[in-house]
Amino acid sequence: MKYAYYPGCSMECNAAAYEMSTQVVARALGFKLVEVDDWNCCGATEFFSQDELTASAVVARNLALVAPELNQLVAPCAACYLNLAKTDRLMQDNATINAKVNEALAAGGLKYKAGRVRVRHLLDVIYQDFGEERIREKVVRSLEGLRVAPYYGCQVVRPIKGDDSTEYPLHMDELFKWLGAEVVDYPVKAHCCGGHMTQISEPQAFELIRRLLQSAVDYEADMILCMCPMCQLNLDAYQSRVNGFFGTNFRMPIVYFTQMLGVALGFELKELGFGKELVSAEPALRAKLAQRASV
Amino acid sequence: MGAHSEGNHGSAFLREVIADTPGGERIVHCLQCGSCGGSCPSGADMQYTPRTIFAMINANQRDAVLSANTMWYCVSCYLCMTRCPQNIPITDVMYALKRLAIAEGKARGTDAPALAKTFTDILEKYGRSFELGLASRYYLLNRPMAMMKMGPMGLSMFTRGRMALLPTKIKNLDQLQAIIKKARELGEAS
Amino acid sequence: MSKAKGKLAVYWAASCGGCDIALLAIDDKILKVSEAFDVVFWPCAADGKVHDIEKMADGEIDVCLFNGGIRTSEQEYMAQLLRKKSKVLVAFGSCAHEGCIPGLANLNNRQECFDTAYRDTPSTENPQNVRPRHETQVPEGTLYLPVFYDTLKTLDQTVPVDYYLPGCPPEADRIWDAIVAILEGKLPPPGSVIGSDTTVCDECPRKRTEKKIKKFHRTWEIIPDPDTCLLEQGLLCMGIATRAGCGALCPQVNSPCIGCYGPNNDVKDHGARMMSALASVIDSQDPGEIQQIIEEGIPDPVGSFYRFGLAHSLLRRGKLAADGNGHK
Amino acid sequence: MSDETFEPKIVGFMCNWCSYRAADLAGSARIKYPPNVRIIRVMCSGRIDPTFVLKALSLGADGVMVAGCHPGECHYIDQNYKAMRRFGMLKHMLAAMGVEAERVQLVWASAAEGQQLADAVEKLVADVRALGPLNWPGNWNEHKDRLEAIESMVKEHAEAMEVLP
Amino acid sequence: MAERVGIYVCHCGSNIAGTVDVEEVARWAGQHIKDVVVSKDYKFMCSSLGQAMIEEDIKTKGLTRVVVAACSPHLHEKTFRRACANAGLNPYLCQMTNIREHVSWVCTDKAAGTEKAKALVSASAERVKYQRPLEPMYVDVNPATLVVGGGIAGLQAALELADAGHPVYLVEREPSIGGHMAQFDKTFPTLDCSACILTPKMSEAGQHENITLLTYSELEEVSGSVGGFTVKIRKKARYVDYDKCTGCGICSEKCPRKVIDTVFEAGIGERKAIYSPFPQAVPRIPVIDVDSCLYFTRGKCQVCSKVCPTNAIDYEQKDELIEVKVGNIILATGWKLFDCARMPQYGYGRLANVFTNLEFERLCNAAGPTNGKIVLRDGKTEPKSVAIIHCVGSRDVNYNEGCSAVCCMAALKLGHLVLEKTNAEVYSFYIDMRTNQKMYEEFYQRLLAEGMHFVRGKVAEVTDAARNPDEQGKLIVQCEDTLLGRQRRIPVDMVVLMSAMEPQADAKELGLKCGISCSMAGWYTERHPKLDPVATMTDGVFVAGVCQGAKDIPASVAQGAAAAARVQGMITKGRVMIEPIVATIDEEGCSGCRICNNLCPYNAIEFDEEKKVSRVIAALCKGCGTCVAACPAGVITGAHFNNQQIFAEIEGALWDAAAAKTEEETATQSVSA
Repeated sequence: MKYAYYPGCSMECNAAAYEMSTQVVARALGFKLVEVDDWNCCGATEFFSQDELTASAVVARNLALVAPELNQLVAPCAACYLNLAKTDRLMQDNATINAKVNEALAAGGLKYKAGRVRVRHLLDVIYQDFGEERIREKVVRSLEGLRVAPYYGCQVVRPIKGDDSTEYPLHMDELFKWLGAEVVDYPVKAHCCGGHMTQISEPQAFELIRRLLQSAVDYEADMILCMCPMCQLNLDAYQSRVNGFFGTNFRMPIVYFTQMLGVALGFELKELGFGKELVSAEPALRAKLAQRASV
Repeated sequence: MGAHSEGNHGSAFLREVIADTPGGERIVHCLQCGSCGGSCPSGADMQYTPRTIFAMINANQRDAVLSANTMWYCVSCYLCMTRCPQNIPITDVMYALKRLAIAEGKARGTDAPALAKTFTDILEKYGRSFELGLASRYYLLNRPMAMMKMGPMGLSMFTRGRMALLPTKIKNLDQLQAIIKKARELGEAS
Repeated sequence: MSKAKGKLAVYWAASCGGCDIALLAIDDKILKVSEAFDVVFWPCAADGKVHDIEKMADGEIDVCLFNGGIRTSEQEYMAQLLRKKSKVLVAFGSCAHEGCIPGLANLNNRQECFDTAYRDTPSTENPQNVRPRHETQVPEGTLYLPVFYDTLKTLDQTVPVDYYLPGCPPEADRIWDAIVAILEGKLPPPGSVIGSDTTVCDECPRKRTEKKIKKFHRTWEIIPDPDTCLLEQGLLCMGIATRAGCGALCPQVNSPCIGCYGPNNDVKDHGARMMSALASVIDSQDPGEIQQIIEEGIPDPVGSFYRFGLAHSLLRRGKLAADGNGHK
Repeated sequence: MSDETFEPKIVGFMCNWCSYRAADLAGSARIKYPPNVRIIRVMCSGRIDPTFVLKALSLGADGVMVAGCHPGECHYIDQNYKAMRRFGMLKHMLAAMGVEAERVQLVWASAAEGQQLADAVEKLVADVRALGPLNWPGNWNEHKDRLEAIESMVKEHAEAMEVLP
Repeated sequence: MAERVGIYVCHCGSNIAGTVDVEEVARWAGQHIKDVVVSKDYKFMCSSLGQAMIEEDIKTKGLTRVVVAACSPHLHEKTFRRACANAGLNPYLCQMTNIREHVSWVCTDKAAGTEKAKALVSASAERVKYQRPLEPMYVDVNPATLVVGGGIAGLQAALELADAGHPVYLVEREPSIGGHMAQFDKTFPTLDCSACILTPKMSEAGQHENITLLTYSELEEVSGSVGGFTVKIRKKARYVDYDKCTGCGICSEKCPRKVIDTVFEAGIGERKAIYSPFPQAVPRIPVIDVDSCLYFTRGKCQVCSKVCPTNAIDYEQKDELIEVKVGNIILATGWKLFDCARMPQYGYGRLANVFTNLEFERLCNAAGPTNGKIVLRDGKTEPKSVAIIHCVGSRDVNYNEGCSAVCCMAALKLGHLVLEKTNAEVYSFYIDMRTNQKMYEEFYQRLLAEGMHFVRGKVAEVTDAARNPDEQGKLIVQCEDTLLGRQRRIPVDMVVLMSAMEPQADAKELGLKCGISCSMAGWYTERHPKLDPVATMTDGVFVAGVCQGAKDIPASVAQGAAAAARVQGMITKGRVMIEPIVATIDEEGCSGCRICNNLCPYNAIEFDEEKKVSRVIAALCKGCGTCVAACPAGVITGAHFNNQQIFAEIEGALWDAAAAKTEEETATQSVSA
């Protein structure tokens, strides 16, 4: 299976662990991610707050650059996924915007036929296209005993309705059940991580982060699994500041779902980018996996 | 198409917002149920809840709406939008209001426009986002004091190889800039 | 048959010539025809000249069997001439009756027909891009060719017609039935099609049940069951909407009817009838799926439903861009 | 090619129970819509034969509306699905004949949807207006040189006959 | 011989004449339309003078066809047909043209309106020449009636008819009649006990000499038409002999197998494998649920058979198909509850103490699983606070766009019961409070006085994610209090979801069997929403109760009675007229291709295997014309809507376009001369 791949800016540096583990897992599952040549930033939420048409054109450049023989584009970042998918949909639904975006693209010698590329999030590809049977086959190190809290965030499950619920998504839950983990059914798994509010109103952003961490703690999770660099950054990098702000004492490791999938597939922690998280996942991993080794 | 959506009905501001939002014509169906304001993670901090904003739009309170903090507290989580019993694209309306507020210089008491501006400047210059550049430029220009608090976290990030010192530039920057230029022209023309 | 001999004319306009051959396929009965008629004009079989006809009195010919549609100014002239000189004008065969295969060129205009014939076909060698022209100057003076029309018309779109003999070509037995009717003076009211008024299904021995079609197949895609209705197997068989008379020749050899006998009496538009019937039994209630079944199964709707009747249909031809002179 | 003075002539085939009543309702509610559609009532959209549409176009209509009850709401249970299928088939054929898709439109309107019906008429009229006149019979006009050619042939034959004994 | 056409153009006061130059239309028609011998305009054609004018012209001028250009034929077609018939002209030779609803009322420009009116008059005039005389058909009405659904609406209808002396077959798919009303504790706004007012009606129906009760039965097939339907009904096997059983109940008492009752107890109570849903069930004959019965699933047990004093248990019983003949059918099939799990934000199914309103009704009901005690899912703890959430799955385009009509009042009633039976605080979260019937607003006032808390706002979510110690262990109801314009989080112990009423899952299928359709929302479509609310588009089929749209008990009872009254009218009349608009097949031309065979939803087309032709059974044909349009040989004719008539109408409607065409054709064809 072959997909066009749009890593997005975060994957280059901040979310290097996500990128590393994604590549490792992709190889192990036997699917090929062909990086879109010379892709540009998706504009995040900021560009759309300023100029919708220009933002759409900036996003559409990436769609236009997808190799003609490929018609599915995989994005690991929630914001990138949504911007790409939403722009494609907007162009399909709105003839005026479609025409203008294409006129803008033409200034760069490009064109894009709305609907040509199906934009998908990485989780969806792993969950749907590989499915339970094949993934179970590949598990060499069951995650039994580990209590994981899948965290979906917002923009992969909303507003574009896929096969999963927009309120109470289950795909990552199921994936980790296949891997043997104990999945924590906590209520805030599709609530907001604070997004870019960290830049706008810290008290507000910290409160949103606290709610997520608190709920995971209440449900006795060993770690939170992320599927978006922004969510990971907010929950991980700001965790110490949240503790400072509220006087709490969270030590909740925040890792990418691909990292833990890689663990289950038998890869070494290092190749999966462990150690890059600010709140280390190693104690939890060691405790649980060692426990099992002794059994 | 029909008399209700094409004619001169509804407040002038309502028509303006509808024209600026894809799917915006659903606004007229608002039941004032408040499931948006109830769902919003920032609901408690908003000056007006989205529902109130719709009532204000209907009442043509243009200035009050555009200088409200509501849209700047929108985190784009889309919970309100998927829960709205009338399928109003609430998050998209917030984007439209942000654009109008920036265009009219009404965005007061928030750094969000500045952040957005910094972000787009970097995008235009390099084609990719650049976190260190974004953070330092934005904080230096807008919030020098806050920069201090960010220090330790930035350092941790840096030591774990999660913060780049130099931006990545895309190869065909000319092409991107040409597209942006053309798009801006088209936007202004309409 | 001791009466004085009648006068018979046979003419061949825009058609393949198969109708002339079909007329001879009545075998030795042709001798009975020559007993009854003097053949005054039959360019394919006898050496008659147009000016001989022009010299005749109006209505002097008793019967004219006219095959072929009207595509050129010469054919139009001949149609008018033979109409004037004949008591009974018969549109003989599908071309004269409905336009037939030449009428399918009505999806294009004159220019496009020429492009195909004189430029685009693989076997064409025409470096100077020579095209037929109405007038050509030579040292000896001006030479004329007939003007080639944008639209092929049927005989009755050009001149009034008394009877129609359908088929591509008409079956020999049906031709003989018609000749007998003429000889015995037992003709139906003028304007009629001489033939049956049921459809091919009436003559088709296949077993039929209620119909539901989920997918249309092209003929090469399946090997049809020899005893079951071809349409029920998803083959686009025009038999349901096509006049009987051929004895269901094609379905009998496992090949769907292509509709050469045209529609029944009182049917205004053969293709529309077929489309309406066929679409009614598509087994889906989902617009997307319906469209898919139609578009995948019937890639050439005009060629399928109007293979023989396009020129005679309500629309008659494809749309021409209007530039005031009918040219694209 | 749109013409300022061009008033499209449109025939609307409507079912007795839903779309015709929707048109009645549009009237009772005094909803204004362009006067271009001439409505022909049939009992059910299932009665609408593609022949009717072709007949209208061949007589010079610029557009046609085919209207019935919403799918699943047919007064005759599910006959409007047959209309839906026939319309699909007709659309496919008309495209091959070069008729613009906007000229023949399928509309579902319940008896309560006067406004929707009026909107649909407005859209159809606007679409057809933008396309310009169809003038299908005009497609059958032959070149002007046709008459001259026939005349010259008659002359040629006459001259040839003079030469003969 | 040419027809003699009369054209009559109505002013309708200024209704038409205001936007259409009616004099001009009449003048033009008289001059330009072929075969028109008289063309007049008149102030009010439908007045007796207007009708008299037409009658007079038919008699004195020998008119053979009449066109009336006025309002919609749905209003006055009958009037003008009658006028023609009075003058001796077959009524089907009269055609109405709608120049009011379709022209004057929708046009703004008088010139354009006049042109459109001309085209419509021309269309009708061309068409009318091809119209043929038709004779209406009559059928006798069978006085027996089928009522489908034994809820309160169906019960009411059945009792009204039976009391009037007519036989009724009452079909109910559950083991007992009673419907949803039997599940409730109290009814609003009077708070009288639901069972107390319902059970007398149930037993009356059970004992009525004119009512044949067919419980645990379902409608299989309907054929025929108004006056004479034949209905096949499946009587599901009860495994209990109806005649031997005395309803003593020992079998259920001794049955060792308990299961969750998802129907009558809404999933919060239990029943046995052999059971009667509730003590006052009618009939009291139990049924065996074969999916849980130990004997049927494992082959052992037979306790019921052993304890039955009358030997009524019959494990060999089979489903029985019976056939009844009736003249009319009343559908009163009710509703089902919206599946609250479809809105995960309310936590139903995940959070134990979130209840549906139906579950809660059973909790409150003295005969319910908790004997009327309001307790949490654990079965013992009394809640200290209860939230009642309105509009769950209703007023929401994602689920059901419409309002369920009863939930506001039901929420007030349930709130009252909580306040009466417990010490709990009660919160009602509503969008709009709808209390618009007799004594309803007063009931709202009563609850305000009783101290129920009202929060105006649609609840965003119900969560167990506590943000502070006060919220720990509670269900937190988060919403915007729209009166305060502020987000609120209210911790409670128990949540009740006022779930939407939805059409029965098989409503559409049953509708198809009876020949009626459903609205977009899935409710049965009435003939007219205001003026004919219980009749349907299919003659002889009526609807009553919630199956026609969400409504409360008084409205359901009213509709049940109304439907019965309509049926009585039919029975008293004795025979009904059927429009002669039917299809016929010319057997000579039919080749038996069988395209038409499965196009008819009324099975009115039969295939003659011997002659290999298809044939229309006129009595079953409803005249839609679908087969006419489908016949590939063009040998099916639709009376009053045949090809010739419609072609002429198209030609007439395009008279001005056609005129333009002829000019062009004349120009190009002149060479033929």
